[in-house]
Amino acid sequence: MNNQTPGVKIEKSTDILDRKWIDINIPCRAACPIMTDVPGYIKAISEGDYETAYMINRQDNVLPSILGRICSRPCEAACRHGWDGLGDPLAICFLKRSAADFGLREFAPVIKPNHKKVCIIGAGPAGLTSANDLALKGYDVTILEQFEEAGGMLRFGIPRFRLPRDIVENDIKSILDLGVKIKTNTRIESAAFIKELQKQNDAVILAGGCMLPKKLDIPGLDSKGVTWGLDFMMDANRDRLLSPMQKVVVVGGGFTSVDCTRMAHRLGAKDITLTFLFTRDDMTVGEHELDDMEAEGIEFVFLVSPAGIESENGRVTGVKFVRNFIQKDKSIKTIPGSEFVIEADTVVFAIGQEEEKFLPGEKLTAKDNFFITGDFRTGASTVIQAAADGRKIARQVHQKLSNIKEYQDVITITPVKETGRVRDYDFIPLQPMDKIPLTERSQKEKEVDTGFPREKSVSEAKRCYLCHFNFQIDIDRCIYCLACIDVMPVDCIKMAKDIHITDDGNMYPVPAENWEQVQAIVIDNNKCIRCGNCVRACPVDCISISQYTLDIIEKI
Amino acid sequence: MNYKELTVRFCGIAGDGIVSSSRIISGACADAGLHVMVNDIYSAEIRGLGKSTSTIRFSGSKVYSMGDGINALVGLAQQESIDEIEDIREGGSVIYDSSSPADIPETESLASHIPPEVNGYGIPLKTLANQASGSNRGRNIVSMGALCHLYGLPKTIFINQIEKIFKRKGDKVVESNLTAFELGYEYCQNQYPLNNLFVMDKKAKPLQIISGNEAVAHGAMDCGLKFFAGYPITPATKIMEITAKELPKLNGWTIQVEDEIAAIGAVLGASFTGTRAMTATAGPGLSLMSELINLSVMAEISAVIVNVQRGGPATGLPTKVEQGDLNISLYGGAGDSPRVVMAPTCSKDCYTSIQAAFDLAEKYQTPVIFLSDLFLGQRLETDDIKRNINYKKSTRIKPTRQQLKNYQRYALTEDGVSPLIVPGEDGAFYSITGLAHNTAGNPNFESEVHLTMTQKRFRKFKSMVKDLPPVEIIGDADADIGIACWGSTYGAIFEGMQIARHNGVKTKMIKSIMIYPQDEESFKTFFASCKKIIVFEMNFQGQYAALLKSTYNIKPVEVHIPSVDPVSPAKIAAKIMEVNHELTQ
Amino acid sequence: MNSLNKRAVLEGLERAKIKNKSKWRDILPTWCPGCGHFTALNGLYEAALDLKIPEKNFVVVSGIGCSGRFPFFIKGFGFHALHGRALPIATGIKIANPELTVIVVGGDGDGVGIGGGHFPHAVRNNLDITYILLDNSIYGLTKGQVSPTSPVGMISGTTPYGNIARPINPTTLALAYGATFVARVFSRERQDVSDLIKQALQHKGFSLIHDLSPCVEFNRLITYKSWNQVVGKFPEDYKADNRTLALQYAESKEPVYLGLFLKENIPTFNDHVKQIFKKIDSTEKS
Amino acid sequence: MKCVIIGAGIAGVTAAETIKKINQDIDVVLIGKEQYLPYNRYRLTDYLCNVIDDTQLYFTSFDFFKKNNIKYRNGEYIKSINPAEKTIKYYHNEVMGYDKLLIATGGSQHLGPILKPFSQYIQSYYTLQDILLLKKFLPDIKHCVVYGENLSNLDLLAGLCNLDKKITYIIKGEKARFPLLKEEFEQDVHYFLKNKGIQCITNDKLVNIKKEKKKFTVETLNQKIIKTDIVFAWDDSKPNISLLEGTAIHKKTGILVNQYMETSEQDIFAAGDCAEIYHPILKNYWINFGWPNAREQGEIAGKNIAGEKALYQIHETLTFHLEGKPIKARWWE
Repeated sequence: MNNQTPGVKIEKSTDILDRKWIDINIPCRAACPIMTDVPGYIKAISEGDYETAYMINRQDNVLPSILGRICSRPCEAACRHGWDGLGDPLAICFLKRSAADFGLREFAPVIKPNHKKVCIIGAGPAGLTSANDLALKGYDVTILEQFEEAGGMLRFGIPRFRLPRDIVENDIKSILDLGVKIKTNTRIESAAFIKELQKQNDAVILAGGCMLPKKLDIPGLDSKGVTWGLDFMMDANRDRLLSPMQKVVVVGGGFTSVDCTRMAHRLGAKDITLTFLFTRDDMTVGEHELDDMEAEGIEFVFLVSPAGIESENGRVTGVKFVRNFIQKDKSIKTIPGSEFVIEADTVVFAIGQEEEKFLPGEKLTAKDNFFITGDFRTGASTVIQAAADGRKIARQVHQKLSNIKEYQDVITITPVKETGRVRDYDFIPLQPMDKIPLTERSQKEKEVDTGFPREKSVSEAKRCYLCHFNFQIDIDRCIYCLACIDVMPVDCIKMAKDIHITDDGNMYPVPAENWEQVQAIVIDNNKCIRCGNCVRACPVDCISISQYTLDIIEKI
Repeated sequence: MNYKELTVRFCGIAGDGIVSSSRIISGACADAGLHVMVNDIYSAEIRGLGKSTSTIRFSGSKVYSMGDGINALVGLAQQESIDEIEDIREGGSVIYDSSSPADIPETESLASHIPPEVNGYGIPLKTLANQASGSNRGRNIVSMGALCHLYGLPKTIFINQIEKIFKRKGDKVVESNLTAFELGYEYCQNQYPLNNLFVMDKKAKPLQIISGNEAVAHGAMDCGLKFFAGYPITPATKIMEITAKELPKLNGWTIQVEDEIAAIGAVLGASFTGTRAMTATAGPGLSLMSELINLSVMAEISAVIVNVQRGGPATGLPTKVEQGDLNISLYGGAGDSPRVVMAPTCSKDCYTSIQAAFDLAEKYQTPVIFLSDLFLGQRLETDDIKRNINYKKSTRIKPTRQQLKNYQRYALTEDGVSPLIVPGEDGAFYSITGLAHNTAGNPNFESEVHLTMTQKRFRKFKSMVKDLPPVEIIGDADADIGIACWGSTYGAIFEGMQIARHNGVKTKMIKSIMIYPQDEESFKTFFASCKKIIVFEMNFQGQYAALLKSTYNIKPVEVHIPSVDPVSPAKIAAKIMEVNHELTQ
Repeated sequence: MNSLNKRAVLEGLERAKIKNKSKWRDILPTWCPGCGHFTALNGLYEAALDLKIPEKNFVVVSGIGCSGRFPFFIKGFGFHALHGRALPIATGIKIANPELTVIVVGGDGDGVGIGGGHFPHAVRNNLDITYILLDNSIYGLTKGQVSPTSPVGMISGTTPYGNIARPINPTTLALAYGATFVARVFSRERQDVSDLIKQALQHKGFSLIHDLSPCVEFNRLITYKSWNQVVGKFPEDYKADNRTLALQYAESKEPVYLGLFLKENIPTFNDHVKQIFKKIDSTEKS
Repeated sequence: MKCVIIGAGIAGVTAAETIKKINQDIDVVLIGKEQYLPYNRYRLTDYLCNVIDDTQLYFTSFDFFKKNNIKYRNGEYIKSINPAEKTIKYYHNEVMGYDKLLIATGGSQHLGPILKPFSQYIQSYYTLQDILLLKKFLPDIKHCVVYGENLSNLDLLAGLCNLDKKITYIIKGEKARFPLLKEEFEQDVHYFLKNKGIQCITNDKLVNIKKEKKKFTVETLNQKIIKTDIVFAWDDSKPNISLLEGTAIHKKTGILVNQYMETSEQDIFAAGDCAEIYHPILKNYWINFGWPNAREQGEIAGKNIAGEKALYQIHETLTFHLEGKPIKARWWE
């Protein structure tokens, strides 16, 4: 940080308490499967330093421009700004996109080759992340891809109006630039092929993804006009001709089903209905996407189960549904006699995907230097989870091939003087994302979200509580003068009689009931808005701000 | 002529040995079993032209005041003594220095002013003194020898007294003084016939002689005084001098501090620790102290403040008497600040009532202002004081174990007195403050709390009544004229009443050492039984009368005597007769 | 500026818990947040707890002013007296009961203003009391008027054209009066304050702690910052045993020295009293 | 027993009254978000047009609460519910315990994703507060834009017409689709709109609002630009159920209740516009909007709370007055 005093002591800590501090006090980072340093890059954006912001992202989650658009945003759900009474969570994902929009630059670290070869099967998010991480360690990485282009679900599963293709190209290119080789149109057909790969390489990683739609068993599935979510998207994305549609019913409450409805809108359908077993609250999709759907005129029908396909002459005419009743244990039960029909000429079942069961022969394991990663290992998940798994497996590969004893979490604690945040930032409203007008939403290619302009992204970044700054009072120096409590913007500093440590390592002050009990003045980092008022007010300089960053080092 | 009572006055300028003469005579008389009262009046200056007189009245029976007039004047300073001649009664005598003076005009010579009805005795005091000691000092002793002969006093008691007093100065001094005495005696013996004879009872037992200040000091020490802080001020210094000498012997201490503020401060500090502490001062000092007396009222700290009154206001008359400090003692404080005010009437009172003062102060956690005055404090008096060592009737009330659990320094009680522990004692702690506070002693400015606490402080003064020294009714119970007075004027008024009675006018008097609070019932009964009430006091305003008027709704005849000399019993009697005349008309 | 990790905070708390066990009375100090007096309050407490002075023997006397509220915040006996009159009262307390640990707390107005006349005599008597003079160079409780230690030129409510009178230096005064323990501390340094107060409490005789305790509300001239710029430490070889040298250091404006200026050991008032008692006892016996 | 009722609309007040009628010993606390006494929401337009005065607006009085010993806490609202501890938390963080809880928070106008960003430019028309404000500045207003298909919208249109305002009405479909019975809609409403001279823009949507000085510029999907003095707009009416966040109480659009008006949590009931119930005839979940329905649901809930079992039978009740003519709502076609 540029406001860091020269000559300050930077501490490296492996203390479990500090590690837990990060998990608890930086909820966004903890929620992120790949542990992106969210406050780090948001701080950089708030200072207008998009390049730093991009680099932080590039290092942590490999695909910043892509994830800046289509990430499932577990971070935003965890964001402290969205906690009770604190307003809306930060638009973290869109800020990531801003970092990529304005800070994109060549990522060309010096790589020392170690002359070990790794082959990765599948060029989806997991495979690409593994490839990136291993390439950076000096491995010679080759990716095999069954389709004509790399990207997997990124390219074929997600519609262009959400994720333009040049963005995908760019992020993939950034990985290939590290020396990763890719062989497209190469599909694993036999066990022998894998044996061969194992011979040629020091390790093989299977990142095959979940490319098969889950199917269900109701009558009439063979009618014309009934299709599966992933097939529908693949066809649409690969510009294969689809039959014209007017009334579309999509069954399912996940990302794919939402994409299908919106894609149907762009393909000219008029009446589009999304049906789901449960309620709106139970959908995994973010609120902003539901809003987009609503704006595009898509209707919702909740608490219904498909019961059959109505067809005429082999062509679908409607879907028969039955209404559901939620039981106390949150499971659902159909209500007898509540059947009804929704008219449709196209029915899309988007109820999940599963991995292809094509691994022949005996089960290969890490012992054989054979690793599995991504959705193929975990089942269908999100891009960020797949990338995280890719990274995890890459580490395992590296550990095995380079005899790493263990990975250790090291927390760098850097003292800083100012956070640069002020109380006024709390009153900046959530910056809404600009979207293209409804009239233009019939274009399949046109990205709906137009991205934050610079000033908007800076404003939004300013809202961030910068949870990675740890405010602590040195009890040995504190004179209990309450100056900090006097200037605190919210109820963030407590006169404490004790500090309670929960099982998960969270520390919080136990407020003293009266002055007699006061043992310490303690800053509640859960409530701290990092404005630094207390630091400035403290007459004896006993309040320290330190920036917590997490690194993982290899122990040989 | 035979005398049963004599009043002798020595007059001189400072340094003439006036005081020592009077001490010798009074001591001698007391040893001989005579009742003595000595009053010194001297100027504020140490040496130089300041005039000082010492009057000794002695009698075979009890003396209550300095009486009216003198029998003999010893004029050690010519010019200064002239004024004193008018006090000499018919047939009295003047002893003056007949040594050849340098150049002294007639108007300044004492002899020329002696009226026909007074006998003048010229004695070469200076010459004889030089003869005896080789210096002018000792003229007082020479004149004493002369006096001894002139009134036929027994020589031995004086010789014994001179030996006793000068013993510590060495044999030589004793000898030269004895010589001077003898020379004066002999000169007179040779020169003048024995015209007068003082008749005395040779079997009388020796009497104790004590001044009011001494009585206060000893009374206080005898009832447990352990700490005295003070600042020298006439006429209270003597008290401090005594305690300074005596307290260390009792494991106590006297400290002379930088001013009266510090004095009362230190007293409050000491009292805070549970020590019986006292200070003594005069009017100007009391003015300085009033702030901290207020604090002691508010914080409820015991303290005894002796005020030996002198003429005021401001520096006023440092060496003259006046009863002018009653108002400041009663009312001299910001806000409603009640305090106990006591006024002793004689040395015996001084001894006993200072002990009563401590009892009240300690038990009721309040300041007590003890109003002595210059006359009472300095006059020597024979009295039969029964020594009362370790007289501790009441002490501070300790909290019970139950009360200690949630100790409240200013707990509300029925009598207004909160149980008290002091620093160094286990169980609880507290802070005291001059700020308005709640029962715990913490500052509190709510009007309700303030009212409650003020009521509590005043309640003490109601519950105190049962512990007050009793009121005395003196004189004829059937008299129509009732008299009220306070402090040292009591003696003169008592004698005045006797004179009036002699002249056929019966009176009665209410004698109360307590000024505030008073046993109001007794006062009310007394005033109700009187047709006419006279209030005598030595100030211009009638401060006591004002108090009585406002408290008892009476309309007394107020007699204000803003005189700087002791009150004359004859004048008191005259006033009584006047009132009686009005009453009988 | 050091960073603090969580463990350091916890350890600090443990230390605080040991130190602060039964720390203060259940009355929240009435001072403005940030007031330097808090340091003195803490320092006094830490020192008292370190020295294991029992609460029953702990007496704090104060005058009027912001410092005057001290007695209400400590666990011990307190005497909130009148303006400037704390020293005489402490004198009485200490003479009457030498077993007590007597601490006088006063401000600059209290100590060298209205109570200035008592100061030399308290020093002169050399009673074993500790005087903590909290110097903020302003009359805070009356909302900002010049005090005896305010600099020349200071604009205040009562000196709208600037203060003409020159400031008093309490440290110098105490040295000149002959105090046997003189130290100057700065409220910013809690550890130093407690250390020196501890030393002062241990010292036999009158000890002065001159605490530069900025007023955060009314004094815009003399602040934590302004003091922080001028304060300095004694040279390492400084031995606090030379009054003349101490006076030189005390007068220094640049830097304003912090620490122990002088420490002398001479018999205290109570020592003398004890000796006199002994003497009287022996003469009475003989 | 302590019963807490959140929402002082007709459902809440009726429930409170019912409980007290059955059992005087039950403590009833009624919490209302608005500052006023409970009032007739459906008569607000009458009030705006000065057809009635404010005394006719209120359906309760302070005497009513006093007499029935109902504790009425107005101007306060609930932030969250903790069914496990049986407590509710006020916005000011006060925590209150309950034995039975009735949620009758009603519904309110809701803006969809498109209109949400412009909420500050849109005049809401729902509470007495809105009406009182409107009363102040309505005389200066000449032209109004109204958007949204809702019964209270129709009400508003009627009111504005009576006040001789020029109105532009933007309709999503080809015709205004008020949820009324078809034939009456055809005959009365259409006739009404036409006769009143309301300019109707059909097959269009409101997509943008800009503010210039005191005037608003409204943009539609078909890029029509209208200048106006005031914009009334909403997409639909939605139950106020934000207080349920963090609880496991089942909800769809509204709070799911059974025919006893019980929610999925023990001792928590819901009634009125915030409650959603499965209707076997409709074969659907349904929020039974409207004043008489709310009153009936409040009564049923009150009975159940007080211990009398009462079953809610869904039937068609809502009638709507337009120009003095009763029109039936199209709830159960």
